[in-house]
Amino acid sequence: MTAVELPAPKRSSLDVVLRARELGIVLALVLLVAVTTISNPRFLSGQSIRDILLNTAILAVLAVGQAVVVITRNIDLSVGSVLGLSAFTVGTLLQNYPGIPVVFALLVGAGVGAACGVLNGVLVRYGNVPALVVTLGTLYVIRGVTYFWAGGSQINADELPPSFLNFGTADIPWLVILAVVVLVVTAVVLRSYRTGRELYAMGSSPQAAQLAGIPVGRRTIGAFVVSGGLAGLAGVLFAARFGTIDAAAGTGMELNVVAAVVVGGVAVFGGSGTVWGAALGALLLTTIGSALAVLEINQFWQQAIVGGLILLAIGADRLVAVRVAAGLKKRGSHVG
Amino acid sequence: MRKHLPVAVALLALTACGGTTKSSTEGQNTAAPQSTAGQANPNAPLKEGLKIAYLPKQLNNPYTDVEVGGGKVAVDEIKGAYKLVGPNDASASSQVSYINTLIQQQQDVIAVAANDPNAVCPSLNQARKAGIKVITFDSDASKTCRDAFINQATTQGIGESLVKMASELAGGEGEIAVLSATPNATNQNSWIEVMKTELAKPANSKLKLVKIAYGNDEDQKSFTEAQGLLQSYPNLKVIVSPTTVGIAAASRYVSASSYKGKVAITGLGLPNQMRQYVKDGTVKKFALWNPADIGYLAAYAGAAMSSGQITGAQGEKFTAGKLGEYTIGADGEIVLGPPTEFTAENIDKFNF
Amino acid sequence: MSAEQLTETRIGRLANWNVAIIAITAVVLVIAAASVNSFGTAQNFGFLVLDLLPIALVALPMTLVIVTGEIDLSVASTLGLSSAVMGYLWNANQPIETIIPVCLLLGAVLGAINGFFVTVLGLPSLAVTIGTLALYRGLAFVVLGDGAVADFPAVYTDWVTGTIAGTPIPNVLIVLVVLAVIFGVILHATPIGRAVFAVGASEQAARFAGIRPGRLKFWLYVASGTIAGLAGVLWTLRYSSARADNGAGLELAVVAAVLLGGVSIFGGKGALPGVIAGVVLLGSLQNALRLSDVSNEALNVVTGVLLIASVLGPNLIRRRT
Amino acid sequence: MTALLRIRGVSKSFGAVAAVRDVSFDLYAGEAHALVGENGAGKSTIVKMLAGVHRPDSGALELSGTPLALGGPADAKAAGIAVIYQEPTLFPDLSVAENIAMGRQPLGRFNTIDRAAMVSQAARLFTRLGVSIDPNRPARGLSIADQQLVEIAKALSADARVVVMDEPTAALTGVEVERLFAVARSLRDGGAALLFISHRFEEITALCQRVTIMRDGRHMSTDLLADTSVDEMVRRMVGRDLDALFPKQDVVPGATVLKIDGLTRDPVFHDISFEVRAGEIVALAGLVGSGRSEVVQSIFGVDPRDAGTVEVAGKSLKPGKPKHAMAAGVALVPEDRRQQGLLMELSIERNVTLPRSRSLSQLGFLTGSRERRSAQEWTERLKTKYGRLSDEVGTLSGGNQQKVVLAKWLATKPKVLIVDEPTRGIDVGTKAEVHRLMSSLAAEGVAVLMVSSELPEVLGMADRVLVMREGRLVTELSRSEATEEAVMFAATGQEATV
Repeated sequence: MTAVELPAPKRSSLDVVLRARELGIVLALVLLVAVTTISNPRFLSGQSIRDILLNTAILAVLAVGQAVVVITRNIDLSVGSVLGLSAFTVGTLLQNYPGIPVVFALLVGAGVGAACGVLNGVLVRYGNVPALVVTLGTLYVIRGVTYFWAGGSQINADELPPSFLNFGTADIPWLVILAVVVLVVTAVVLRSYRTGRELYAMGSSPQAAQLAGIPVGRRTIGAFVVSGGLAGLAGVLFAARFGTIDAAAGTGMELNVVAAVVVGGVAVFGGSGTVWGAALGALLLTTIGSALAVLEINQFWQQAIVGGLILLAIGADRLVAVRVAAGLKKRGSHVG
Repeated sequence: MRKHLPVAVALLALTACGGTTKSSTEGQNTAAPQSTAGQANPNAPLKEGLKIAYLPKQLNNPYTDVEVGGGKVAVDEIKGAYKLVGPNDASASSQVSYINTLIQQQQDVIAVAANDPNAVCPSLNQARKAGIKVITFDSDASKTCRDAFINQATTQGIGESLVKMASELAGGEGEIAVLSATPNATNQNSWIEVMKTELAKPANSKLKLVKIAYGNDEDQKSFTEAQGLLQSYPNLKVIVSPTTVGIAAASRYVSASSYKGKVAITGLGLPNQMRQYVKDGTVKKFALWNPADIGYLAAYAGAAMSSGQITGAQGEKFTAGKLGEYTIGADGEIVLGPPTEFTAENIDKFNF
Repeated sequence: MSAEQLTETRIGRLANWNVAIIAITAVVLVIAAASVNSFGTAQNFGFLVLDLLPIALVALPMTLVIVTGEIDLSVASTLGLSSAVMGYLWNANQPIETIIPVCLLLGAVLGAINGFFVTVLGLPSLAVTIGTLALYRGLAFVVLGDGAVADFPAVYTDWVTGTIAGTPIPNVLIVLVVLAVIFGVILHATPIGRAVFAVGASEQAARFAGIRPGRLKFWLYVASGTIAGLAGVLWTLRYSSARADNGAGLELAVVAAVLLGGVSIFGGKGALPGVIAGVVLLGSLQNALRLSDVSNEALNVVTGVLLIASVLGPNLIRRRT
Repeated sequence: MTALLRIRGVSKSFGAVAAVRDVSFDLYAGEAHALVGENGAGKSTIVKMLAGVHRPDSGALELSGTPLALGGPADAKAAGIAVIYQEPTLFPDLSVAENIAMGRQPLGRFNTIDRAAMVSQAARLFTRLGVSIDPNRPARGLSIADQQLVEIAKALSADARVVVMDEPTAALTGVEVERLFAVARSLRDGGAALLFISHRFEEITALCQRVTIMRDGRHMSTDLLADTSVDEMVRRMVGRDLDALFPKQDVVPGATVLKIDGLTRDPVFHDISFEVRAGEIVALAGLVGSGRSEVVQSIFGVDPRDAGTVEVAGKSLKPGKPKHAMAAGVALVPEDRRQQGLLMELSIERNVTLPRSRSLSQLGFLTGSRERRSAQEWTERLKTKYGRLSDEVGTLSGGNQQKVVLAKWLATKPKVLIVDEPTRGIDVGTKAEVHRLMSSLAAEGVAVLMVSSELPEVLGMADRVLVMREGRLVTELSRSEATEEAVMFAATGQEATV
């Protein structure tokens, strides 16, 4: 083997790749906003930006939770149903006790979601059932439970306390602030805490994680609890934002969430990607939706574009990975 | 299994030339069972114990709840057995399964609001073959597969009323947009057609319909669509939403946005849902018939037909409890009556 | 293939769940027929078959795809796009005899696109088919918008909803049975089927035995797309209504039915009779519950619980022994 | 001197197979202890017990005189036991620095990970090891040797009191081995107890003070290295004479059956040319990673080739088409039984008949009965022990699994049989059976190409030995020329380090 001495680069090659990945989404986003704004300057108006951010907030919170699970090489398809259950729980609670402070509502929602997360996590971990199957099952079960409970009833905006609705629609965009807080906290934990790094390790190589003494079981359940809890939180945000809650709230949302995560560069087989990417993915998808309406492109294209984006994202990721792998192989490292 | 080689499957025979096309079959598909061939006997008594089932577009819709609520009142009045079934999504295919179930359960009357005028047809005709009377309400199915249609108001009347309200709110000129339900909702489209005709008249020449958006009768979608309309059309003066879900979502969006006071919302809505927005000034006026009366009338029409009082032919008359006497119009249509306009002054008188 | 035959060939542990699900299905059918009014009628049988037809059809190739360790979540969207194109062409005054093959071909092409991404580019099928799920459904809306196309020729729609003359057997049941036999024979009694199981058990070991996993999977995706295209045609004719949203969400029911039928999501294990039993179980439960005026919601819960139990149960039993 | 770690009468069974039976020995601080035994002797099971992966069925571990119950790998780590596995267990997506520090990352403010410290820690470790691996690069794409070094850095960073090395040198070059030994010595002299597993006696004598020998899961002996000899160790390991083990019959070679010319696959191997004649057993020797397995996989067609030709009985094989090779009469018993040779979850029957599913079919259909009969016949011929043909092949012992793989390929009636590590991880008895089988196949006129890392096997079985080094064929030795030293010399490119 030929000995090549390379000066250690300052910036980690790993980080560069990841940065480039997120930069790609940012570029796409900038391009999209630029094109749309040229055709209709009001797209960049305060109200419009506000609307996009408010709509992104809910999807972003879900995407952050999903990213945590996907990083561990699992998936949580039940988030849409969890969102519905949480929204209806909180809605019913507020309907009956309008005096409840918003913070308490948020906690209740997150708690409901976390309980669902425990269920998912325990089944995945101790039942040894693949996450796809478990969460597909709980997608049905949790939705069914919500329908049972809600029946045909709908909670309308006028039945909810104004303080709560204000939380969703006030001048201060609480939803966005909350989403950003969730994002930053999760990002920091994932990047700079041992627990976070263990999640990446588990996703990168489950066997090695086991051998490295990482408490894989606890972390798996933990990841599902985070995903569930955030889905529950998103349910409260949903209730505050839309004011109308029925048993169908959040139906089909799981697809958008997974799309946001995948577009955001989180590998479906775990171990890589960041919640920043996932949140950017959510922002991009939401912005596309708004831009299409503004550009007067038939809104039917939206779904097709989302699908195309997913394929593009995973295809590009694969190409980059192949390139990087080839590059790294060539950089044989040790001295003869 | 060893000796059973796969059998060659002829999927569907391909004719060598000149296949079956839409134009070649035009008019062939209208054959419908004439289940109402019998003679009407106006004096026949209303049967008791009739099994009357309601199949709305979807459950969990407040408007629907009010409609079928009226139906239940009527069914109780005539001592029938009331039943409510329906899908959780407004899809045609799931309605078909429910119709099939109702056939199996041998109902006497099915009152249905069709999600797709054609998709439910074969099943409804099967029901009619089985002797079940089919009354459509709210959203009609094809004429060939139901016995009567309870029309909430004449299409013409609603279309005119929508344009009139929009014109008043816009001050006679400016851009208006429509936020509808789904693009294939029969009732929505016929109202919009009338609106277009009305807008073409010289009196309304300064009103410009810039866009028809579709919120699919989903709260969140309608909300987002309202947002999109206001972004795309800065000079928009009025959003007309002839659907209860759409008008509520649009009002909620506008009431909490910077557009409040600048853009007017009107259309067809439920007083209970709209009260808040009427009181906070987002909405000046909107209209609706009483949805409970639709369900109520459907029960009486179904019962009358099942009892042999009417067959669905034009000109037949029957009495619908507290609503009084109705006459069947052309194509089996029964018109409920004119819509009511709701404003801040009168809204507290209504509770539905 | 009968249950006895399966136990006879003893496909390991798998046979147990396979037999169990068939037994459960039989028990449910008997109980439903005995206790639910008009469940056992000929007409209801027809409705039942029509209701479960699309799920059953799509589940056939899906079984093979999942046995190879992959998944195809785009089937319901393929069905929708096939239906939308069918409506579009019908509106464009094309003869239905041309439209139907075109829709099947379209399904094959859509399947080939999935196959290309999965086998040639080597991308994870879960992500690929979630992407095409959105893409194909989106294209369906682009083709047909939110509208519906009706008035398909009565000869065809009547055939789909009709029964074999003089019997209560629905015409479409023939299509289903023929295809089920074909797929069953392919999976359980041909070298292709052996290769399917081998690839699912270990792709690498299969390659070392001279099998080309990529090519095999590619053609399975084509098959999956074609059958989904056919399901789109039959769906359209049954409801006499071509719509872009036809079959939305069906993929989850199909995957649930396949897993319920004892197919391992990791590949390598499964049998077609079990899958058919899974489809029939879900369909008849839904039908019977509806006839008993139990809400749809109950079915959601039952489906979800059954799905998890179908994997959890054997796991727990294995752990104990 | 008191023992740092005592292994006291541990046993472990997997199903019906007893992997380790009542084994006891002690590790001392400041001492390197060799654990030797044939493949399948139970060494890896001992390693996994120390790693906390397996819990002994009976017996116990003691650390510094106190009982040590390892509930999992985390406990072993906490107890100061570091394990370096044969196959490195890194996280491919994480950086090298992070791989080293996982679970022990240096913390800064608010208990966040101090990345700079983590990277410089890794850099220091690499300096100590004398290698330059960029601590920031991802572990994905590292060569096996580099991965091994990262593993060692991991153990160093943990300041482990007990370091277990499971064949760490298998894939290393001489220079790398030297460096590793320097590190190991400094660890040992720093007071750590080393458990060193290797097949290379010269390495053992260079590093270790004490040696424990295992055979068939049992403890044979523990001695000071000074009190024993290599001959004695081999005798205890094998338990019988070498000649009895490798009964190659003398056969007069026939016509050339397999002809390889200029076979190249960048960057794995280059310009490989050789022939195998009917009745011959040709061994392909060399270190792990020298490209032997890749060559035979390329011949068979599961791997592509960039240049060169492969001819079987005069017919040229298309590249990348195993089916074509199979049709021409080539069979490959691959290196990795669990991943490549068998479908562990499928039945014995399916495994045996898989390559022949087409020829066993009638009119394209398989009914099962012909497959069953054929599987029955071939498993019986190879004296395979199993419960039922429908049992999962994964439930069989290693030796019987290997017999299933052999049955699977012998049933194809090959002209060329390629076997890659045919006796890895199987018991001694089966090993002899496999050798006898190969010998009799050669006698029947089959051309046999064997890849093996076990020198005695190579020397005992082969008519000719081809030696590969770093992707090239460096020498060819006849049976009489082939000695352990000659092969090792050619494989490493230098005199053995004794």
